[in-house]
Amino acid sequence: GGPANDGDNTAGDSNSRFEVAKDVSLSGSPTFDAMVKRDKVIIGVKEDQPNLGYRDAATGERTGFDVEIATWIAASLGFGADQIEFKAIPSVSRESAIVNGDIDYYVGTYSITDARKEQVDFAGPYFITGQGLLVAADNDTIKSEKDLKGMRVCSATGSTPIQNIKDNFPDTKTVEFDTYSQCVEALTDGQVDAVTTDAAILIGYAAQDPDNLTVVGEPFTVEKYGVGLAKGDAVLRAHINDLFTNGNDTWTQIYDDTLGQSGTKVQQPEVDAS
Amino acid sequence: MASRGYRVGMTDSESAPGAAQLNAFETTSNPILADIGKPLVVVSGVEKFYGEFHALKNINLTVTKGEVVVVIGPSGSGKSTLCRTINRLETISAGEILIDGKKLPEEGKALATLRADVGMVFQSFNLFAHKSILENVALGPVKVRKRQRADAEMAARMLLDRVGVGEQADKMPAQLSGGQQQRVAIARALAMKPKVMLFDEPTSALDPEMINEVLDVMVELAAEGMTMIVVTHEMGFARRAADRVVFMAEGEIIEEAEPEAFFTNPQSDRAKDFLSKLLTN
Amino acid sequence: MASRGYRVGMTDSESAPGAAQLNAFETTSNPILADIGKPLVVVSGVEKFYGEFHALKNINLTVTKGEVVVVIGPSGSGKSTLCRTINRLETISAGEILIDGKKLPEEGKALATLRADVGMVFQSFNLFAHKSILENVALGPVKVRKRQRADAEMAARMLLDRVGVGEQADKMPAQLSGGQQQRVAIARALAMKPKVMLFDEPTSALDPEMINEVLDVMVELAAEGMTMIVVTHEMGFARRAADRVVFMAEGEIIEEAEPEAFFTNPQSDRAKDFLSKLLTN
Amino acid sequence: MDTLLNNFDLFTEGFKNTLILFSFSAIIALVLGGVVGAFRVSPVTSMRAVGTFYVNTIRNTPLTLIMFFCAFGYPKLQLPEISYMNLAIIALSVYTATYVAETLRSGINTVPLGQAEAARAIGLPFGQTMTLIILPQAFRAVIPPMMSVFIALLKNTTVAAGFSVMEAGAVKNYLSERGEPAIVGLLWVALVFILLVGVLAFLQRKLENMWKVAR
Amino acid sequence: MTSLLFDAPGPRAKRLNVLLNVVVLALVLVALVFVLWQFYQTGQFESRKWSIFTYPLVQQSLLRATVATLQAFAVGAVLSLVLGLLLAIGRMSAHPWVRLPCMWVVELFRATPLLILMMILYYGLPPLGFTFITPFIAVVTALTVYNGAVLAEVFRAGVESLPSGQSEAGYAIGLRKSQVLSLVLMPQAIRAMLPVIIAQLVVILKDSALGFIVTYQELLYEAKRLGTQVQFGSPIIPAAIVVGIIYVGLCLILSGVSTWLERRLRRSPSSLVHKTTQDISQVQL
Ligand SMILES: Nc1ncnc2c1ncn2[C@@H]1O[C@H](COP(=O)(O)OP(=O)(O)OP(=O)(O)O)[C@@H](O)[C@H]1O
Ligand SMILES: Nc1ncnc2c1ncn2[C@@H]1O[C@H](COP(=O)(O)OP(=O)(O)OP(=O)(O)O)[C@@H](O)[C@H]1O
Ligand SMILES: [Mg+2]
Ligand SMILES: [Mg+2]
Repeated sequence: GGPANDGDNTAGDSNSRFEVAKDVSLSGSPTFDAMVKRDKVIIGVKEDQPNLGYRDAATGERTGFDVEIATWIAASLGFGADQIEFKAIPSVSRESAIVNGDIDYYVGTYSITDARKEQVDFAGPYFITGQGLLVAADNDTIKSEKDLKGMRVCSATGSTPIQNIKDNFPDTKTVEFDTYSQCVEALTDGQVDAVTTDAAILIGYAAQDPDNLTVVGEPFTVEKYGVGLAKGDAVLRAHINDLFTNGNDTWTQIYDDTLGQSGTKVQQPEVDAS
Repeated sequence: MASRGYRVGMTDSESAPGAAQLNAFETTSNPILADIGKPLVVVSGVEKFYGEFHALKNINLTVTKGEVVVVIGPSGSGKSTLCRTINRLETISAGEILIDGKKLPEEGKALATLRADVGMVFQSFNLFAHKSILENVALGPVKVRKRQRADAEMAARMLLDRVGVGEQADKMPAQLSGGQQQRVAIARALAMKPKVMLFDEPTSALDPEMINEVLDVMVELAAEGMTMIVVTHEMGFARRAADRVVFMAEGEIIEEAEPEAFFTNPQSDRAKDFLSKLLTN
Repeated sequence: MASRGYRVGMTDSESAPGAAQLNAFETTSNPILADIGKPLVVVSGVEKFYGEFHALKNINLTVTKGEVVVVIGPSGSGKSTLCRTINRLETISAGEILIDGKKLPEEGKALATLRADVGMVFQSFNLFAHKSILENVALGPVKVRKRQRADAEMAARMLLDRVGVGEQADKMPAQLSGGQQQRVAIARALAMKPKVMLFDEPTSALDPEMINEVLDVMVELAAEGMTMIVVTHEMGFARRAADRVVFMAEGEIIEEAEPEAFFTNPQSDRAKDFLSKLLTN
Repeated sequence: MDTLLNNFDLFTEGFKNTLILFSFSAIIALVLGGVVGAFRVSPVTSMRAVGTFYVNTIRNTPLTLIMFFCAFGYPKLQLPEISYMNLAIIALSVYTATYVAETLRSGINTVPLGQAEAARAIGLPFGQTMTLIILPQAFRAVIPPMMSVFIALLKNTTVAAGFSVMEAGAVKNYLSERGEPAIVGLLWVALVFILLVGVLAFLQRKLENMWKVAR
Repeated sequence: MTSLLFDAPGPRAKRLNVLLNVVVLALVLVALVFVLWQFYQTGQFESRKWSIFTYPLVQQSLLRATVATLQAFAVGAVLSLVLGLLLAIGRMSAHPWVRLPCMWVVELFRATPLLILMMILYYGLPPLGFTFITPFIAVVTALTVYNGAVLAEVFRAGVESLPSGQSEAGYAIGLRKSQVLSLVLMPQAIRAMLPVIIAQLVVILKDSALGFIVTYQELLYEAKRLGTQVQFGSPIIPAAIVVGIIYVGLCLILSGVSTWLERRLRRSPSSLVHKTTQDISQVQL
């Protein structure tokens, strides 16, 4: 990794809930071999998405649904919380971080798409959501995606939602930053009219600043979140898929502790083993 | 550092501010001889400091109309500094300088006007590199003296002819030899019809064969009655054209004398030493 | 542009490549006088073009051991160019140059070795600005002659003493006066124990008071039997030290003669003209 | 080649914006830099101090940080709204102006002291000394280094890619959304920049030869 | 510097100067008050926005980011100097098969935007199998090749700025070409170009901030992260100010070293103080 990685280990006891597997062996997985060799797992996450992948700058604590999922996977591979190094990777460099081997796997609102499958493999999906809109609380004009004409819409560079806007809402002006938090800042500063991305992410933000931000409309696409892996590591992929499939109620517990606090009920999706 | 009121040297005459408003030098005719002998440049009690360094020490010097004064002295003795204070390219720390009876103005239009009356020729020629020879000479008359361009250029061509570079009028400075450039610089100064001309080592940047072509012009100018202050190492010129030689060392005027007297019988040890170094070969 | 085979001037003797391998000049003793008179530098049929410009035209010149040849001529006549072709700082377009019987190598180690045998003193001194005086003089012996540093520095100090700047050995070049720098440059060349010394206007960048201190060193060197080719405008030096004066104009050797004969009775019009320009003042 | 042809819209859009950024920033930087440069050589102490402070702080701040401040900091100040493109132009201009100012200043310094003295000695007042003698010569000396400043500006426009301006530097992001290999797009972008810089460098040499003051 | 353009001031000029001084100071004051007022009004001085810097973890991460910036700078600077020296020597070679490739390398890398170089390294190469490229390697490599090319030109200009007499004097005492270059020319060229070289080092330090675009977690990256912390009121401006101060401080230290060196060299007569240094300095931003 780079010399200045920001890899604080997750603090707090929320992780102790996952039982760390012993004597795991995944023969034929180069990624796993690398983890074992360095006795540490490096996980790519987001750190600016409240309730999904978030890191409190003051305390260093990482919280959120994705972080929990990532920790769960690590535990299943035999790595305890103290053997995890989290690395914040913005959307735009997810593929290169995986391809370069900077990280072992990536858990961070990573939608499974065919274009990305050219470069990386996905385990999962482990969550299904859809594209939504975040606007200022006092915004009366934008009620759903149908009102986007002529509006300035912000999303992360290289993300699926921004591509969707460009392809299907051609009259909309797009603004791109490499993290969603910058988009949310731009929204509060009035530089853009709406932020679009997966509703799950937007809900996280709205919950942080309910006086100024609100999520409008119904999700208008389907996004399946997967775990990003190095292309060709079928063994690791199968292992994670098994974990998701046979995890009993772990998934539900994770959800209830994080995103579920917003009140929305969601079922764990079926993994796509193909 | 006020002037302390005593004098060194022999020219102790205080300036007699005159009404002489005529140009001392007309390029086409000889100077008005009537004014000869009136003080034109009067330097009195001048001190100059560069920070701590005392570059000019109580300098007193009077140059009368039509006089040719040669200033010599070792390197660093303040010759250039003296020369440059006379048209205020350097300010002075104390003392007074009068040109044609008027105190050297401190700034603005008055200073510019005075400078136009004091021609200056530099060691390194300093022709305006981006203007042709003709433009170099005509620039002052047009911009400062407000003459018609056509007139000024005509006059400039005549001056260039006179100093022997008429052929080169349309070239750029860099295309001329050093000797030619220096003659243009003289023409440029003359074009302003100055009352006095200052020369600061005008030949020391020149190749030996070119020295004489410049000195010849200067000798001729002296013969025509131009008032001149010349810093130079050319003893031949001093002998042929100077009315007086001023010897400086370490910021002071050590000795003043007629050229023959000075060269054959210097009074001070420093002058003797300096001359012996110069003349052995 | 092959050499056309005819000669101008008086030294027509073809080089007789000699076995003289002794250094013509030992810094501590007088030169071996036995070799005196053998041709040391033979320039024959040399042509030099700068693009279209014909800078040297069929130059033929032989300098024998112990001889002092002064080259004079107007600016741009090719004096420096000739000087510089002799140690191949300039390449030649045609003709041949022999040093001590050997053809001037074209490149590489052989050329470097030859250059070490030909001392050169430049108008602008060209001391290595980042090295002390002592290092300037010792550099060549250590790096080229592969002598021990201690030995080389000892020898360097002796040479510096000889040219009168022994006190300055540990200063940097910029701290010295021009005259002192030029004497160091001479010492630097001598430190290589050269067979012949080239001087390209060694005094023309100097203040007048310093010219003599350099010329004195050169006169002494000449008296000790060093073979020298000197481009200079110092007629005094030519008279006192030269065995022969070579007059160049427009890239050609116009005239060669003994100094007295040349100065009192030049043959060509161009030499007459040139001398008259130099000597009038 | 396919990458280029299939996504020609992206490349043209990207380079169009690059050129917009470049030309507006160049003009503003020239004006602003001229003012700062004049401050830097002014005889008035406080003007010199202001000029020096501006140059020293901005020159020692990464362009990326200046853009960061413009794109994210400025909107927080509740001043009139400015688009990201214009904010990028402001950042580039503010940054480049310091180099313009320094280039002008050293251009003036290349004019030998004697030129101003000779002008004064024939009685030209300050204004004419500047306009007739110093500036025309400084102007010629300034052209080559000024072109270098503009070449650098051209390359620096790519930094705006990180701040929501769709210019050449951002083409790669759009390409990877379309599933194109990054390297091919990036190499094309690099190639176009090399060509553009080549054109500017050629112009620089042309102007240099045309304007050179022989001394 | 000013003596060139302006006559020594007389009494009237001095009065005018005083007046202008007053006017300029007043204008600066007004501008300053306006900016501070605007900051104040929009809550930029609220303690909530600044309190984030009181947490040890935040301070540590700022420190770590500073170290990351300095690391990229230090490694990039050393490698650029080495590469620059090699390329400069190559470009001055007499052999065309050395000179031409060096020339092309220099010209190509100088013409490519640094950001594009970084992107090529970090986003372009890994899919082709160069998987060892970390953000650090990408940043340092890009800084090295770009600034190496620029420095090569600086060294060359330094050598060319030397009076031709220096090399001629070297040849005249029998030094070989390589000896002339290493003993006479390069030492002087480096001295002569020292201000430009250090200015280029400042550029390397500044350009390391581009690293955030390839996720190298240096100072600017940190500023962005801290600036979007909602629970501290999104202290973007405070973060930019803090990081800006760190950058300006680091660059000023470097520039200070340069001025100090320059002054030392000027005082010691060992250097030719070349007036031309500034003219030949290729401005690189
Ligand atoms: N601008 C300056 N600042 C500081 N000292 C100066 C300045 N100009 C000249 N001096 C010093 O003043 C002294 C006199 O200088 P000046 O140029 O008048 O001497 P000079 O007699 O003309 O010498 P030279 O024959 O070398 O031209 C010298 O010691 C010089 O170093
Ligand atoms: N590198 C060059 N390229 C083109 N022309 C040159 C070059 N060097 C010298 N010349 C020309 O060759 C001619 C002879 O030059 P050289 O320097 O040998 O003259 P010189 O007799 O030494 O003159 P000076 O007394 O001025 O030193 C001159 O006309 C000069 O312009
Ligand atoms: Mg002087
Ligand atoms: Mg010569």
